[in-house]
Amino acid sequence: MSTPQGIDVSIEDKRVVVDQPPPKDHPNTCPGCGSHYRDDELVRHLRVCPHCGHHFPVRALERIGQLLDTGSFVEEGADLRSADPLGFFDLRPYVERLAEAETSTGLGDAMVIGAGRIEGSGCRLAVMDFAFMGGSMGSVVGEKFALACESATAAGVPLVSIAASGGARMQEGILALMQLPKTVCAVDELHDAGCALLSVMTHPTTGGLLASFASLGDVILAEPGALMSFAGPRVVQQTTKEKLPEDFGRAEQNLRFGHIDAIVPRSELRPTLARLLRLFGSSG
Amino acid sequence: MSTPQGIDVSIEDKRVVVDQPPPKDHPNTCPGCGSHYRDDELVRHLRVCPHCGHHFPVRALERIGQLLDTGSFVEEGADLRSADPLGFFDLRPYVERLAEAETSTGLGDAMVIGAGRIEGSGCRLAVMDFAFMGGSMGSVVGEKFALACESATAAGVPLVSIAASGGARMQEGILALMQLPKTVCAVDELHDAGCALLSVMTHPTTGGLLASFASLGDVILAEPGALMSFAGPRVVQQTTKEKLPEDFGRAEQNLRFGHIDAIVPRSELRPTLARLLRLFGSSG
Amino acid sequence: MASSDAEPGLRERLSKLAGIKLLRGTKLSAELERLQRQLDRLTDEETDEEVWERVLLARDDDRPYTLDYVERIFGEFFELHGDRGRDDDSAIVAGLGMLDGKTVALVGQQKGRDLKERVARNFGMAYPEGYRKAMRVMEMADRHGFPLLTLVDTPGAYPGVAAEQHGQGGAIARSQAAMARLGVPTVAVVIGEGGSGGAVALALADKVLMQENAMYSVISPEGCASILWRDASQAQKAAAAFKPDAAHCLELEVIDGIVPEPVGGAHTDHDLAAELLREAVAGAFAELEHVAP
Amino acid sequence: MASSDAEPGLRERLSKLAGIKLLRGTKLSAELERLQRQLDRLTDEETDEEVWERVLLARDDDRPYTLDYVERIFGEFFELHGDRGRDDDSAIVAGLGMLDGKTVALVGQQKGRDLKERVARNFGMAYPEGYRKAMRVMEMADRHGFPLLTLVDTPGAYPGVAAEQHGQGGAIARSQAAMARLGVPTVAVVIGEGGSGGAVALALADKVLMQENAMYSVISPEGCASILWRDASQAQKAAAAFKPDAAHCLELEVIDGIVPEPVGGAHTDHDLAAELLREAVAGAFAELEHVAP
Ligand SMILES: [Zn+2]
Ligand SMILES: [Zn+2]
Repeated sequence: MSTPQGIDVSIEDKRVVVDQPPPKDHPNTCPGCGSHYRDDELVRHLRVCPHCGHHFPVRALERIGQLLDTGSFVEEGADLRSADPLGFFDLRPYVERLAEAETSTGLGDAMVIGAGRIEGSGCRLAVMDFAFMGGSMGSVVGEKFALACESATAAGVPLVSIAASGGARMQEGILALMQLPKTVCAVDELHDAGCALLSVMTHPTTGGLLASFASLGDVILAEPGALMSFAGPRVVQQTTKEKLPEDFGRAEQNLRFGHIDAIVPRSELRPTLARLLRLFGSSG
Repeated sequence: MSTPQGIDVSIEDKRVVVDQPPPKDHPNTCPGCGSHYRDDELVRHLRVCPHCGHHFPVRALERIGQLLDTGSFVEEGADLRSADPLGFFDLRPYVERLAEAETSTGLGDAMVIGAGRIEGSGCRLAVMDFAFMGGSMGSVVGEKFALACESATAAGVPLVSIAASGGARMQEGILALMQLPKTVCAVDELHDAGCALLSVMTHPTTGGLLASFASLGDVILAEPGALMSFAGPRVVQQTTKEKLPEDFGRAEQNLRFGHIDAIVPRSELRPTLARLLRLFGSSG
Repeated sequence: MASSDAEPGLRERLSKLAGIKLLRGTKLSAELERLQRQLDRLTDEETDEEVWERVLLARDDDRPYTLDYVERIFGEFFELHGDRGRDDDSAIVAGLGMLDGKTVALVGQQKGRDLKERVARNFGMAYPEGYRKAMRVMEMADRHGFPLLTLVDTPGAYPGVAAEQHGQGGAIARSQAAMARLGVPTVAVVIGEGGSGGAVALALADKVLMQENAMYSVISPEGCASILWRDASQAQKAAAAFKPDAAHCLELEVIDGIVPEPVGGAHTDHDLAAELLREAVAGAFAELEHVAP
Repeated sequence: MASSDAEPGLRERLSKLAGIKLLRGTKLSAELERLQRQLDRLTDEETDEEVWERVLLARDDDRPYTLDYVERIFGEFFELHGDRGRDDDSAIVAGLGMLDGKTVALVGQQKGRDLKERVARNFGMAYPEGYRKAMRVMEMADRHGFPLLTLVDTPGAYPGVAAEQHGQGGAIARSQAAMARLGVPTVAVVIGEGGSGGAVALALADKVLMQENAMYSVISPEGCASILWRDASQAQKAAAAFKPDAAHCLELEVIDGIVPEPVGGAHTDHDLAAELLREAVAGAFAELEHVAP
């Protein structure tokens, strides 16, 4: 089972974390069984290893293609871009990281939102992309999620969120933390309008994401093996000095402890969401 | 620490319970340390053993005398008496048990309700008496509790309940069970009116009492060593075959597990309730 | 939460529970006379043996359980898991189902069919975590305006050390309070054993029904016999004394109606039992729609 | 729950968080200009060293903690215990207190003073059970119309195996949602370390204040340094980069005001620090009374 790669799961940490980057496998080599695939093979299999079932990460637009009825997606809020309120500079300036991320991913930030249909049922979508700065949540992700809630409310349809994030975006400092209450309040207004949030957690959904909207779904689904923890394994390991359980923070553990409704293999995600949209659509 | 004597803690049980009555100590002999007291000594010490702190049971009217400002108590619903809807007959008829209980206790049933003041703050009181058929809750106890809620609502004051009960009264069958939802709904209406329920659990508060109004206090207090369990120790022991923890179901365990706000020695109960009445009185 | 809508129904239940009648004597209400006709289909002078037969039928190993009904009365169904705190108690199942084209929230106890499942389901005896799962789903139903159906079938809440430490009594009290506050129509059906507090935790509904051979009681016959007769083998005598069968529960106005079962009992024909249950539940919800403003 | 009353305040906070300004640039609101005057009492061009000094002051071992303020700003106080589910987490204290003759509900993190208490309080790092205790008390406050005061002082929610298994992330999310739904006036004050999610779980209030030497941050300076600089010893550089001090939080409109401390810091004079806090809190509640219809 793969482990989160270079994501900030250290939110809350005060200790030294020597961040050894994991051995660079080719992205199409399965961390579960070592099988290697051509990209078109993986796409055909929804990026799930046919041999061992390992779920590879899925980029936002490819995910939308997997889930929505063909041609039904209409993107919203595509023009939103982050500012650099703190003039943040670590080893490199934040603005430089942003520019690089936009170039390499072709996205404005780590979340894509819009309207679409699943098996004919209308919904709004908020899909995160881990490739954009580890799916970290800054003010643009927060704003886009809030817009998606408002759009769902206006249309009177459920919002489907697909989370993939290491947590809050440190480079926006306290303003990144403020995206937690902001998205929580957005869900509250969505609920006031009688609309549902269907939350899907994919690998990884950690830190500020798990501590805000992703945990507030009326129904919470997770992909097999997805890491869903507030603090990351390394931080917990260093804090507690205990050996962590094999499935620490994984979807399987979260199901056992009552935090999610179901673990849904990627191949069943579209029909499962369709069923839920029919069930939630038929109300108010 | 004393153990519950001859109370129905077998609600939920399907197994044989051979009910060996405990050795008949004189009621004024302390089960904690064996010291023996004249009755006037115990009364002067609020029926708490000066030697080991064991809390002896307190009858309803004596409890009211301990808690309320002198002369402030006005009883309500004193005329309510149980009928015998099922014509219940076990080894003896229910009506016979009722008559005997009324004669021996001088009470109409296992709860006394009324209006009073504690350190000048007005409240309503619902005090149970274990001497009346083990403080079991039948339709009269349920009705009296509901009346106490209505009276508190009308006066806009908190209701203080003092529980001492083995649970639902079997002789009233399903109608006894219905007193759980009835008293729960009464608390709900009390809360709708913005009035507080201050729930005090004394030894024992088990079965249907713990599963209804007694657990719904805005603040929940307990006397030291009070047994507060849904199923009784014997039933749990026979079901699980495990050795029970020393403080199984006791107030101390309930505090540790987050079920009550405080354990209050009897000598501090009056000032504690007075403080809570001032805090809850000052709101709407 | 807009709890006003259901309050007519709830308050009606309350007045039934008020026990004034019990204290001062009363006559049958018009509604009860209507129910009386249902009642007459049953023998209203049951012998002790007949009462005991119903106890045995209510506990029959082949009797349909909650999930047997779920797969038969709902179109689409999605099971919900977990209390969002510590556990997912499989003695209680919950989910969303499609009933006559409308989404309904379902909560019910689930016994196991074979020994393995019985153990996994803890024989339908829930821990506090099970009632917390139920409350979580009730609140979700309220938020989205889904009517709530509960199916009651438990010997009782589990009497264990951990269950007590986790707050069994408080969880049962709060589950009733949560149901009382719901603004959506609620229907509870006792489909097997309605065992004491563990059952009533899911039964504070606008309409409470019982299947013809279900039982609903303050304590098990064995428990009652062991306490009052000092001899659990007197269970039959105890059952006759406190009358846990549907006919007497209706007579005492503790329930609103009786759901007929196939001749010989629900276990003889699960499909027919489910169809009779579906009709009764749909009818109860329809009546509540009319009550609500 | 009548959550409409507080919504003006809440929505106001929301629009502040909306970050539109951040995305498109804006000018100071009239309210901010008022706050600006407060801000000017602080140096608004702080050096990295000054920022770091505030971090050290925020963590000072002698700094007053929640209970130090409780005993000084409240008349009568009654502490409430337990989450009514599984535990009583002493890293979070809750209770009812009398403030200017009015009952106020209090929730706050509590660090320990000596080593023994620090361990007992888990250094102010709560488990999910702590946030569940907080939510239970918030709901009670809402039911009785008690204004809610939260005092925030934690390095963060506890990062442990059990804490994760018990749902740390979900508990923090739900605690924020519970605060958002409250119909009573809410005031949050960061009195020491406002560490990330564990802090914001108690800080979604109508008015959010910070003490002059408190810090409020998305991650600890050490954590940030270890990730971005790959070297925790660069904490001072990290702190300077993400600016966790009150002055910058006010500048960024993340908070509504700054509570002055005694010269040299709150730890130099607990009584004076408490008096300054009491005045600020009373003032904030008074303003909210005017907002509410
Ligand atoms: Zn593989
Ligand atoms: Zn003694």
